[in-house]
Amino acid sequence: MTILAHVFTLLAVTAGALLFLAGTIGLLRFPDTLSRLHALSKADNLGLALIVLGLLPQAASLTDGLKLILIWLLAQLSAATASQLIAGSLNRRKSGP
Amino acid sequence: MTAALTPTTLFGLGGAALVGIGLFMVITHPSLLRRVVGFNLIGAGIFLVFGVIARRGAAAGFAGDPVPQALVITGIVVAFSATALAVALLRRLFDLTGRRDFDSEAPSASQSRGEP
Amino acid sequence: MTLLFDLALVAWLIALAGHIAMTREDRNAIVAFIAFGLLLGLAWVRLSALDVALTEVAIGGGVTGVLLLSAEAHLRKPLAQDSAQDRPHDGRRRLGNVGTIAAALASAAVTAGLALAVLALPTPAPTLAPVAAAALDTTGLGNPVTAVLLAYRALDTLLEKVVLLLALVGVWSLAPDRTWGGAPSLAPAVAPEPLVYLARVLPPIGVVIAVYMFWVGADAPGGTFQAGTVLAAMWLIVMLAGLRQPPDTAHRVLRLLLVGGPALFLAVGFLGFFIADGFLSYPEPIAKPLILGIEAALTLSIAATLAMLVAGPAQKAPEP
Amino acid sequence: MADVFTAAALAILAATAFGLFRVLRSRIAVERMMAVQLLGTGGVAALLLLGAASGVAATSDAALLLMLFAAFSCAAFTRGEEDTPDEDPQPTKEKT
Repeated sequence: MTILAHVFTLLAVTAGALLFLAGTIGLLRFPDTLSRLHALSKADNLGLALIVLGLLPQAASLTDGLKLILIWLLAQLSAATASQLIAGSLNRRKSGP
Repeated sequence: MTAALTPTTLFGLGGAALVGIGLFMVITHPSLLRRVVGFNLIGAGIFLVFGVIARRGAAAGFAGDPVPQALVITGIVVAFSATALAVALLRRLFDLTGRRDFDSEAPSASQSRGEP
Repeated sequence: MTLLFDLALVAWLIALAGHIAMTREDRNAIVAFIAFGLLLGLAWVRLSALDVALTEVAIGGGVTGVLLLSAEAHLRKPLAQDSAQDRPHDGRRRLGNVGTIAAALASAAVTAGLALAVLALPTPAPTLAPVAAAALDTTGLGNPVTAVLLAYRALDTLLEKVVLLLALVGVWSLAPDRTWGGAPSLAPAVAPEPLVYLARVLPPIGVVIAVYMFWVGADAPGGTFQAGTVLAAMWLIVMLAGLRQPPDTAHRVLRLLLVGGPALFLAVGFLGFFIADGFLSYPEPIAKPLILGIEAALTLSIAATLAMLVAGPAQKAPEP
Repeated sequence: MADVFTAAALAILAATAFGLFRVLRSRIAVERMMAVQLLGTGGVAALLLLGAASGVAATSDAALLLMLFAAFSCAAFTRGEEDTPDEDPQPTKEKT
């Protein structure tokens, strides 16, 4: 059972790290602001989710696990707000004076 | 040279570099606000050196000497209050004279751009 | 592997500092500085100083950022007599080449001196950790840093609170006469919709985290400063979104809140003459509840002071 | 296991660093707002992995605060955002 948990952790953490790399490649390569924003907020948040998921079996106590989930929820809130703010600001700039 | 190059001293050397960069900013940068940022960089560097001293003093089951750590916490808060005061002075100076850098006596517009 | 990580972290910090120094626009430099503050938190974790990491992230990456960004936005306002000539910043204009080289040499010399000092630190390192550990039991606390701040070196902490208040007095006294005692203004004319949403959702979470930080601070990393800064940030976000207006600086409740923590600290300090060994010493059986009580009052005071420091001097005339 | 965690943290740190400098050097002012978001997610992931590698439970508290203040900084960016000019020496290159 522990071996299974370890394998799961390894897989999830590796996948998460790869997603961060993918997000950065998107950030470096995509042509315009909105797609770069897309790469950043989606890929990085999925990466973080996978890492949180991978670390959950390693959590020492229930509180630690809950804290991990709270961190992820905060990340969702933060990413959603920041993306909306950035995209809104971009929109106003394009259509504005 | 008694302390070898350990991962911990690495942060101390980094702190020393930060102090240099911050000092250079404070001396040469014309923008007053940027000088305040430079002052904060100096602070960050000094605190890192303190952190190295704290880490090296690990003993009695603690990962670091708590006394320098507490000093750094106090220092961060005091540096913040100094920054807030400096920024308030800067804003008042700008309101009264229009100056925001060390370049000129008259209201300079080194950073202002026309409204779109 | 950890060595490689540390190396990358330090290199990144220095590169970021270089970017802050060299970039043309102030706003760009400040954004980089916020990122720098958050990253510095990572460095403190690597130095096993979690209490400091929490403080640095909260103050260096959070509250200082709003302060500097607001100031930058204010300084960019066009002046009445503005002659809009576009001159980008150039670090070399004022001093000339010779001056810049001299400044660079002086800064390099300071860096070299500090680096040598770091390398020449004595081994074994002098430490007060055993002394701190030995007396920890008498305070009833488990976190040595909290013990240093609130018990062993309580005088430093008390004076630091006074410094915070003095800075606030300095900031407030910069208000012009007609707005003296009035309220600072923080919110933009129209707050963006997502920000208002964030300001409704984040504060409840933040307050829970602040209470958690405060409570856990007795035995684990955390404590007064961290909790106070989180509370200050939550208040600021509500004011920034325009959901609540900043209070008048002459408001009695606000002023009571500001001085309450330090005043209680000082009162307990003097009480020490009668119930313990002297100024700022606590009687052993009730040391922990006493420290927690002081911490609670201090947390609220710190939160109010930090938020008001960011809000700045009064900009509106006081309400009659 | 600890080494794998540290390696993953290093990879994320490197990826975040490249992304951050790309964003900070961007000529489009709005894009710089992404910097803190980027560092928030990347920094938190690296911190959680470091905490798991070293076994210090309180590291996740630092991650919690880092995320909270990354979210808070969103609010900071609305200050003066409206009239920030794009720094644009070569006008057509970046805008599509």
